[in-house]
Amino acid sequence: MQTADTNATSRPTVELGVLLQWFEQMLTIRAFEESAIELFGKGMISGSTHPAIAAEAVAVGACSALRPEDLVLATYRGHGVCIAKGSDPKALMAEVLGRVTGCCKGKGGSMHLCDVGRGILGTNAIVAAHIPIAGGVALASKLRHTGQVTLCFFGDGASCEGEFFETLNMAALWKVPLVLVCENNEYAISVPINKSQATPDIADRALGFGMRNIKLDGNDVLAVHEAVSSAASYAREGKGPTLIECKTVRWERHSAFSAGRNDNPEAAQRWRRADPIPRFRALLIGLGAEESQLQGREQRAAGIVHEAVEFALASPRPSEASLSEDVFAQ
Amino acid sequence: MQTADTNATSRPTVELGVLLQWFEQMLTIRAFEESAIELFGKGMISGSTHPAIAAEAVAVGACSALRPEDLVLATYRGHGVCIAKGSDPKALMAEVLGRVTGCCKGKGGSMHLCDVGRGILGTNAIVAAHIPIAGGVALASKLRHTGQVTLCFFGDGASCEGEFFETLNMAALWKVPLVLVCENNEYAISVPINKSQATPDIADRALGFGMRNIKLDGNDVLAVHEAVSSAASYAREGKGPTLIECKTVRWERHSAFSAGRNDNPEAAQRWRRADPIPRFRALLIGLGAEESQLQGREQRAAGIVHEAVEFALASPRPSEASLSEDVFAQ
Amino acid sequence: MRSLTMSQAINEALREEMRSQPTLILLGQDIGPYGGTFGVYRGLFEEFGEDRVRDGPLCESATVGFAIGAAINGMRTVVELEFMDFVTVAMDQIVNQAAKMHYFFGGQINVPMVIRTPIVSRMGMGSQHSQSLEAWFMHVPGLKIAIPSNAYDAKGLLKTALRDSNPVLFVENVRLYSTKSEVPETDYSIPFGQARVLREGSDLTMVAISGTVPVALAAADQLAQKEVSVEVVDPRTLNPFDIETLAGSLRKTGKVLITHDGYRTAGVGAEIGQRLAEEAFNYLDAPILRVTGQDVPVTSGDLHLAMVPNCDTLVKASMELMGKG
Amino acid sequence: MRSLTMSQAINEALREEMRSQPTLILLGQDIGPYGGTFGVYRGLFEEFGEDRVRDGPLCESATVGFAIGAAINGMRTVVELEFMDFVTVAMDQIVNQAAKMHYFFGGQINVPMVIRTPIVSRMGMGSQHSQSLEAWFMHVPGLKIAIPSNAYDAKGLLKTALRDSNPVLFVENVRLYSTKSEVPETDYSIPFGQARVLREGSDLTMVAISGTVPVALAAADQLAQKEVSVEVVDPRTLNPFDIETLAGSLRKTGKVLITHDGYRTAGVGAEIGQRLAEEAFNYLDAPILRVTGQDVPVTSGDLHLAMVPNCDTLVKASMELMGKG
Ligand SMILES: Cc1ncc(C[n+]2csc(CCOP(=O)(O)OP(=O)(O)O)c2C)c(N)n1
Ligand SMILES: Cc1ncc(C[n+]2csc(CCOP(=O)(O)OP(=O)(O)O)c2C)c(N)n1
Ligand SMILES: [Mg+2]
Ligand SMILES: [Mg+2]
Repeated sequence: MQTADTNATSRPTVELGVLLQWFEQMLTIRAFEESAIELFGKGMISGSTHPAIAAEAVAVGACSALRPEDLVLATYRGHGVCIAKGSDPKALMAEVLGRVTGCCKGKGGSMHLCDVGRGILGTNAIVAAHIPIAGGVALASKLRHTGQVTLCFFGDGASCEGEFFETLNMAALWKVPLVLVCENNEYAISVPINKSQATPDIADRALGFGMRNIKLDGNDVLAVHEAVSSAASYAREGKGPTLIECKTVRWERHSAFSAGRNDNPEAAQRWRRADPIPRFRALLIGLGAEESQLQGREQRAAGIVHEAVEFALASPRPSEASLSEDVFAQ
Repeated sequence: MQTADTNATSRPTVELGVLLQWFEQMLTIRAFEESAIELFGKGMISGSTHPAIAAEAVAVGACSALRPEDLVLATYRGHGVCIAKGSDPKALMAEVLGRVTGCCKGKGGSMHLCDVGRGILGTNAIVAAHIPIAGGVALASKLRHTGQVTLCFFGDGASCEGEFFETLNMAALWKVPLVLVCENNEYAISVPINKSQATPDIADRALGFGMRNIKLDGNDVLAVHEAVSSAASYAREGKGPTLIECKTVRWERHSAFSAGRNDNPEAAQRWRRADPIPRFRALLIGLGAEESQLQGREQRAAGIVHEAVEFALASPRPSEASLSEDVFAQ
Repeated sequence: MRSLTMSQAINEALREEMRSQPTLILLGQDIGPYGGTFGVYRGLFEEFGEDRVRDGPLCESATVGFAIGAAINGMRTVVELEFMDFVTVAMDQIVNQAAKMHYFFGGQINVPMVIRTPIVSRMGMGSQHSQSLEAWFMHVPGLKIAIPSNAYDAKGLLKTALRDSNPVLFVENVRLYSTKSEVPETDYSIPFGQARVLREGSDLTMVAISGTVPVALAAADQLAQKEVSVEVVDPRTLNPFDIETLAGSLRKTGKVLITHDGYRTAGVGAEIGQRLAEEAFNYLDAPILRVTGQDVPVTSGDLHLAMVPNCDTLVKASMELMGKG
Repeated sequence: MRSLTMSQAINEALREEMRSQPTLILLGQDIGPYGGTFGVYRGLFEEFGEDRVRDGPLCESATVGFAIGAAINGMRTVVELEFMDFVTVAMDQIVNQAAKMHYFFGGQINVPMVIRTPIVSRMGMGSQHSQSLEAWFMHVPGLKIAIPSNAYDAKGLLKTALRDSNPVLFVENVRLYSTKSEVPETDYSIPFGQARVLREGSDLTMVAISGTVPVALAAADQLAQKEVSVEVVDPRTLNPFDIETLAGSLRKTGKVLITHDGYRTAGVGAEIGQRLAEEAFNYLDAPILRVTGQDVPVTSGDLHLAMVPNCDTLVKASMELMGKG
């Protein structure tokens, strides 16, 4: 079993134009989530919304390592992954706001996003339930020889659910083209990881199953990109799955709905250092990006999200009739 | 994390009289199961019965390392464990035959044995479901400072169920006084272990959880005894759980009911070498046991089981009225 | 008398029993410093410490398994499942283990465990965070079910649950947590299997559970103005089930409407309706009506409010039942 | 016409669809060389190989999860759960994932998956290996349910299930596997939502499912000798449910008896009874009767036969219903 601790702050092989694109996506995710929190505060989102803040580098680093035909599944904290995989922020925001123009006709909501055209086979609200489903998606790609890789995002809490382990076992046994990306943000709602497991590293779970694993800094977008790239080619070569643990810090509260306090000064401190966006910005400058280019991207991201919100707010809610539609496929 | 590959054919510390007692228990289990298969063949056991043949050394080696107040939970293949923990073969056979004098009033049957007085908190027919229950039993002992250790028996198939992993995680985290004993007989009904997992050793599962593990030859009763003794003291010292993998060979078919063939010549070959009873017998002779002593034990074991069958057959079946008894505790 | 919210009443019941029963422990996730997903556990961690108020890893099945294990070895346990939708993840431990163990072990083992789980209906949380699945558990011999609709009943029923030797599924409703009712300072408990007549009436019997109880009471007010006298009955526990009080009311009114948020087909209303027909067929002067959640996976957002009963639908259905539709 | 056992008919349906649908795969445990726990898969592994007939590790939840995943990515999948009691272990994947996914993803994703699971009633296997839990799944919008009682229906319904774009729970009954009926050589399928009248009668409608169907037919024979003409109806699918045929029969006979092995409370009979009363209350000249499994965790051994319906209990109940008791 091969284990690698990746940390890629060395000069990247990816060209600047592409990196700027990633930067813009990370900014778009951040702005999207900040708007969602704000809209929730105004009572415009019913239910809840789970910000992917602190997961931007994971989403962008990982999805940027994929081909368009590759597939992803994620959690209720999945807005960022969908944006990173290329889904239209308008349709995503409309879904979060429960509008008929949403990617799921406004009936899925913030926790159930899907965009088959972009290879997004859904975000799921039962913790860990999508992990075996992702395994099956990958199995189908293998049996159909499509060369697709499936990426599955989940959290540290999910890594304690039985289905996660069952999937580690089946995926390793059947060598399916699956990349398991764990966003370890150290919390499951309020439960810190040291109250969830005896060992610090979730990636170690792979050891007992003969699965390859990688641990890395989840706020280093390049490190995530490199790890997922290597895991994806490993999978495409038919060598099987990889478990990648991306360490981050949850700074925002669990969800906009959460009853719990989110004032965690210690986490706030670490977050200031960890925040992938200023960090990546500094790196880009080091790589010769112009301040103006970066500001341009910042404006574009803000514009994209502004437009998405406008679009969503202008869209009607689904009709009562639609309540009984799509219960069964024809 | 401490890992040990134990193999104890070296001169044992246990005195001969005790070893002869173990020998008798192993013989009793073997005879008990042979009778059960025969009775099933005669249509006297409805449902099914799962022989503990090939697990005698595990049951006796493990239970002999316990104190009377220690607790055990096991599977539908649990007759042997109950005998080894000191339960009355009469009440066990009566339960297998569905008689009112059975340990569960004849309503549990072969797969649901229980003898609280002997610390047997039940055998379970949902694979792996009893593993977290055993974890909770151990947690209670810890919180109540009783000094009890809980032993949980299960198979290689069970080691693929999510609840097993969830329990590894919780038990290691909470350092409960639990000893997990996996009887790896290489088959889950018809599925061989190489179609169940990518790696050979189930004990390795413990690695990712920071749990201590031990692998050993499950047909070496002394090796099992030593491993469980060390795990039990480890647990009593408050150091937490141990996962012990006992390797054996399933030679009998899965259950007396099973549709599948059990002619596995290759397994039969290995079984001839592995069979713990002739093997232990030879060891006892080497340790100076008289042939007559051994034959005496053999006769006693046969007698105990014969008596148990007589008792069971002479006992009435539960009344129709009892059907609606014990649905709720008062 | 002082009044408490249902969430305060539940908290108080737990606190009092934690004080009087040293072997009682609480298991779950987010039940510690966080105070429970919906705040019901506030202060318990601080008072009783982490040994007895145990936040654990996110694995409901093993959590319930551990709770069963501790319960059969000298403790009493309470497990919180954060949303009722998640019973699916622990289903085997609840149904095949906790509920049956006393029986198949011939009465040797008791499982004094309470599983608390909130219905999160009418909050727009979507398909996997909004279901009322209590009907499934009426189909599970060996499991008791309490489903209170107000603070007074919640405290009294939880006290009983916490003193019972059997597994109890205690179904709360987040929409009711903030509703207040009078709760005595003195200790009291409410026996299982006693329905409560919340409003007397002579024309029509309205059977409501959990979140639909306040809706039914509001509808009864409106119906009174239309000269329809409605008797509102809350079974309070689904197992044991008090068919007598319901049948008595039916014999008086001759008409029954059953309402709940759960899906219509094979829901609680099906059993209650069929059972009442078995008990008092000759007193029925119209078919028993069900006004329930529709048979569609719950949507997110406000749209899902259209799939559950409300005051208007109850009034309209009642008028039809009265032949005044 | 040739006749087949139900187990042969199911095997044939699978074999034919495996031949005609290259994307169809089978998942489960003991489905390979072993031929399935009850032998239903004999020969499939040999004909289609281990890529398509996939024995896997013992983890039902992930197995169903994998089956869902493969189904949403271009395959069609069949999963065998060895005993219906084990649905508890995969409950979330069935209920919160497979059944709801098409809906909450706005119709973008289909889940063409069949979960085959046998009821192992009347075999003395004990509390955890004997249950008939189909009622739970009637309470799950988005999930289709077929529950055949003979070889002909089993093949025709399974063909339909294997060509449907939705998740289907296909409930078999081990007691029926060896029963024979005529099965055409030519391809046929039976649409879901069509009950079958297995015997015509004018005095009483007996609704039976799965294992109780042959019992009901035997009881009908005996009742004929007592001048009671019984119509025996098998719904065949529980979702969709053909209420029309049942209501039609009730309008003719005025009396209904529903029988099933599953627990009585909140069982299939509750929904059917309440639904029929809603449809045809005025045609009922007696309360609808349920003759079902008792509300006790199933015992092992022969004793448990006393808890399920048999010919005598059906005859006795029918005579009472006819006022001849
Ligand atoms: C089976 C299940 N249990 C509990 C929940 C409630 N819940 C939603 S998110 C969450 C925490 C998950 O933590 P983690 O996996 O670390 O992901 P994160 O939210 O930190 O991204 C919990 C407990 C759920 N949705 N599903
Ligand atoms: C959850 C569940 N799935 C499937 C079964 C059917 N079953 C009974 S025993 C068994 C094999 C278990 O194998 P293993 O754990 O290795 O134990 P062994 O029988 O070899 O002792 C299976 C699949 C069950 N009882 N429970
Ligand atoms: Mg987390
Ligand atoms: Mg085995």
